[in-house]
Amino acid sequence: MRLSGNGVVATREAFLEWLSRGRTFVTETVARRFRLPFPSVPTPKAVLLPQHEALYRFFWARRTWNVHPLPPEGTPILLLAAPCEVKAVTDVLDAVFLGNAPQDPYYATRRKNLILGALGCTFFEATCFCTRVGGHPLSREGADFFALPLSSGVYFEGEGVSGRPLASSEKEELEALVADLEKTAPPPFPEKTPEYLYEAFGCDIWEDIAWGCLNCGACTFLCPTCFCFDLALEGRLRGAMIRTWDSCMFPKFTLHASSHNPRSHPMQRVRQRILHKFSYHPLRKGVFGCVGCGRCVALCPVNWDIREAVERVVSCAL
Amino acid sequence: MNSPWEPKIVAFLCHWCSYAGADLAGVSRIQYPPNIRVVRVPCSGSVDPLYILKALREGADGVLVSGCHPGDCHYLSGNYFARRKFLVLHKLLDLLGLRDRVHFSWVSASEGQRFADVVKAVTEVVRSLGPNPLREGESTCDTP
Amino acid sequence: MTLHDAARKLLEEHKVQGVLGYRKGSLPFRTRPYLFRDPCEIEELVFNPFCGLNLARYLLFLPQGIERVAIVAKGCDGRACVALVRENRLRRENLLILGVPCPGMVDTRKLAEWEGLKEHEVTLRGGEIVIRGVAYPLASFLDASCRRCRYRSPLVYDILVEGGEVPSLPQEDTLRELRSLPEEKRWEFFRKELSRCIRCYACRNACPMCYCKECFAESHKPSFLHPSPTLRDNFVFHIGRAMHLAGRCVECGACERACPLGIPIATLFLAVSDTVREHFAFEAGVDVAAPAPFVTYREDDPNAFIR
Amino acid sequence: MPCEGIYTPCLLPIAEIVEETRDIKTFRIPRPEHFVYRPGQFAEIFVPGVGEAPFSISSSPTEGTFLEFSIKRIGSVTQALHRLNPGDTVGLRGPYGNGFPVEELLGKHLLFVGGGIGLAPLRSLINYVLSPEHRLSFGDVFILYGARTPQDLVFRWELERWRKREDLTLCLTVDEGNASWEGRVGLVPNVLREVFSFPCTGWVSIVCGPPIMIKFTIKALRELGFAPGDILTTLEMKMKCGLGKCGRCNIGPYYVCQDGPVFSYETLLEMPEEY
Repeated sequence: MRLSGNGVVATREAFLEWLSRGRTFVTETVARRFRLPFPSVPTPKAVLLPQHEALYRFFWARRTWNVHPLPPEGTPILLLAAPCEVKAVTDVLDAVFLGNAPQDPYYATRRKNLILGALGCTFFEATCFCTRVGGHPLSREGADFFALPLSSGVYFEGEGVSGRPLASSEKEELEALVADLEKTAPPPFPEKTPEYLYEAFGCDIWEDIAWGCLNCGACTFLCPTCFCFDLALEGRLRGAMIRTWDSCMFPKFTLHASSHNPRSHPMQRVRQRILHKFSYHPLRKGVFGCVGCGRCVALCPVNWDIREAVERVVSCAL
Repeated sequence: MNSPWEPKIVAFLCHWCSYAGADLAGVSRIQYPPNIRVVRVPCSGSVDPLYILKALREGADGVLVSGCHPGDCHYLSGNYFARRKFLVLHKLLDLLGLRDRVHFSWVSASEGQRFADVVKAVTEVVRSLGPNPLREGESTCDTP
Repeated sequence: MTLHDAARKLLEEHKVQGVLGYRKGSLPFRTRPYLFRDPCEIEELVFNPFCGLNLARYLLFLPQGIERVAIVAKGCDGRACVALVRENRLRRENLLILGVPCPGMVDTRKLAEWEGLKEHEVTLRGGEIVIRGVAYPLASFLDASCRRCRYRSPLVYDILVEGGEVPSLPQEDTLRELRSLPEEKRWEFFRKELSRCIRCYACRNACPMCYCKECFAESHKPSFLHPSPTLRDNFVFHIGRAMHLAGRCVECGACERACPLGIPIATLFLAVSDTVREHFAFEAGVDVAAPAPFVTYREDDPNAFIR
Repeated sequence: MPCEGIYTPCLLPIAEIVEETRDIKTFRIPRPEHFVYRPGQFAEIFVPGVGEAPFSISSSPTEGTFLEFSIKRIGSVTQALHRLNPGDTVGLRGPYGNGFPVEELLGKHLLFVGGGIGLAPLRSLINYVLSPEHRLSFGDVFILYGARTPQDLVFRWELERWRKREDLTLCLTVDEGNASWEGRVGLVPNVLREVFSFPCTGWVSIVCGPPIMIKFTIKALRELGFAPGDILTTLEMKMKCGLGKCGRCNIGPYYVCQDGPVFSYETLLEMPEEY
């Protein structure tokens, strides 16, 4: 869904005033592009699935073990994110934590308390590739409201901010922006990409593709869709079960107690990351597990570029 | 529950000297603060800096590592090697602003009084520093 | 001989099966590691002030079939090679060090202020960096590890490439400012920085000297820390790693450049290297024959810090 | 203790511990009322202060009010479990996984091939099939079970019970016999070729054991004429949540904890080989 054009134009002050009414955060991407006076979080994931969270406590008392579940907590939060980051929540995280019975109560509570706004993008950064994976810089799909800075104010779709109808010059500005984005949009990956990649599992180019990757967790931890987590106990006589992010890049991710490791080689782990996002997840849920925000490309210590990797594998399969 | 805060100090004592020194302090009825929790190690050279870090991580307010005097090591040179490691750790913790959390000493088996004095001094220093700053934000594991 | 000629010649004459070098990245001001195996590819080999990664890291992760490899080495990459040979990770005869004098590596984060900056808009001129026609002192754009670098060209090399211009920059004591702060302020600084760490292990994995099969940070038996990035776990990870790198850190700063959050983590390792240099007169990767500082001792080592 | 939240285990006392072999013990714990399971499913067992790990349930739901887990001492959690005594507390979460497709097996002849501790999940289904209320719904039952040595055979009392029944064939084999061993000696796949001499129409084979045994047993079964869809096996994968959320048991488009652990060889064939 693209923007409908049925929104209103509010002044920047009115928009900011409305945002300031609640506990408002912006994602780092939004913070970098638009200087807004709100604290930033890395991605919506950091709000919905914190990196460190205690699920239950256990302790030894009165000569017996006790377990106390820690109830889910969530305070209302308003988060302004880029459209791709909104898509990461609605397409990927929601599907895993809510669409897959049983629902995760911790995620569900926080999600219920989250007002997620999309702030449209007016240009593609060098790392952006949302249009390659089915997204759009002006998409308001899944967001509770949509905003876009215009030269004369802020274009707003949704409830809460009052403004005036679009003037014809603003309509033209919007149309010009859409046309401009259309021209510069990176073209989508082939429709059958998940199938091609699945076929290419045994291809011999993986070694070459994975070479250079340090196998660190920077890409997965800073990714808005990577949801894999670890449950690790803290403490011995009293402590808690802690949920913390984990990464398929780490050798211990799949290490069995028997010391068998199905993905012991760095190449296998890189392959798992690409295939999980671009093949396994789409085959299971019908949407890419990547939203094209480009954070992994921008933050990779060795400039390992997932776009090139997918292109190479697709061309290998073809 | 609301008893005043008392520092907890983990002491790694070498089996041949400092542990025997602590023993002597005990049998000689020399009083020293009950704040230390002793871990007996074969030699101060066997104390990996990670043990010290782990003790701080687990909530110790201070750490004391004690071994034989230079030249007196039961294994001839263990404490000389230890001294090099400890110097680096000491300087690094100094940079971090945590210098006085971790103390090193040489105490021989015959120095019961000296052991008590060292523990007294270390306890006083750590007490003046207050609780371990690494424990901030720690709520899940401490209170049942 | 220029870098390209030397590299091409080595491949053409089958002196090595591969040349470990840098290639242009997919983003402006980024380079990426690449193993050149075909002489025709050598055109793509680059060396510029954005080659901050330490290539020696890849010497231990070469694809099969590569027996002898050439490495494009700045001073610090060269030191890492020596250190790895010293630790018996590599055989010197399987390694051909292609030394390049290093102008210092520009901290790309400092270029973010100029929006939409293109690569051709930045040039180096002597000790200056020229951005969109305006000259700035180069030193203020360099990483801390480069500002204090003692060995810009490799000390040990097989071929030293000609022509690279090495600006003579003064060696700065980048830790002086921090050291002059009072104790509480220093802890305040480290508490803040260590709390930011998300423990992605990019610093460790980018480090040429961190090659343990099982890192203490991920060990379960014994377990030294929890995988969650709390202050105390981050403290054990970084200080523990600094202790493991004492006398081994080659002061390249690759860890700090790798950090996706820009935590000045190299500070710890540089401080440890200073201690080792000052008190044990040892520098990692400088002398293949010198004994490591922690397998030897002197009876008159500093003792004043011990009660 | 009530079980709240999907990640919180409920605490239960261990009722009984049976020492099966020198490194395998069977733990019997009371079955909480809400814990309704199918053969082949697994549960997460929590040892306070140590950790949590997934184990397949080796008892059959037809057996009443207890659950049994047969556990080999391998990692930190299993080591801690082996140190526990009857009356000690463990936590339980589950049941998880798909279990064996019992409805699809109705009326079929069943060939069970187990190796080592791999008999545990099979035992759940075997006892389900052998229970008086279900026995008539299934055809012939053939059990081939192998272990490294006679001392490594698990469920010895159970094997004795099965041997006495006339409505099944039990064949035991060991890789390395000893003086008192009167059964067969040989690797499971080889013995399978020798003893299973019937036409395989109407038979379904259920295989569980160490990966290498599974691999060669499947090869032998294919030679005997079993279609890939008629071979069932259970996969092992590192797991944490058991709920298809934590992501680590992902193989291809499947999550072993939700879509498995029971897979047909047909499905396995199209899966990336990373298990």
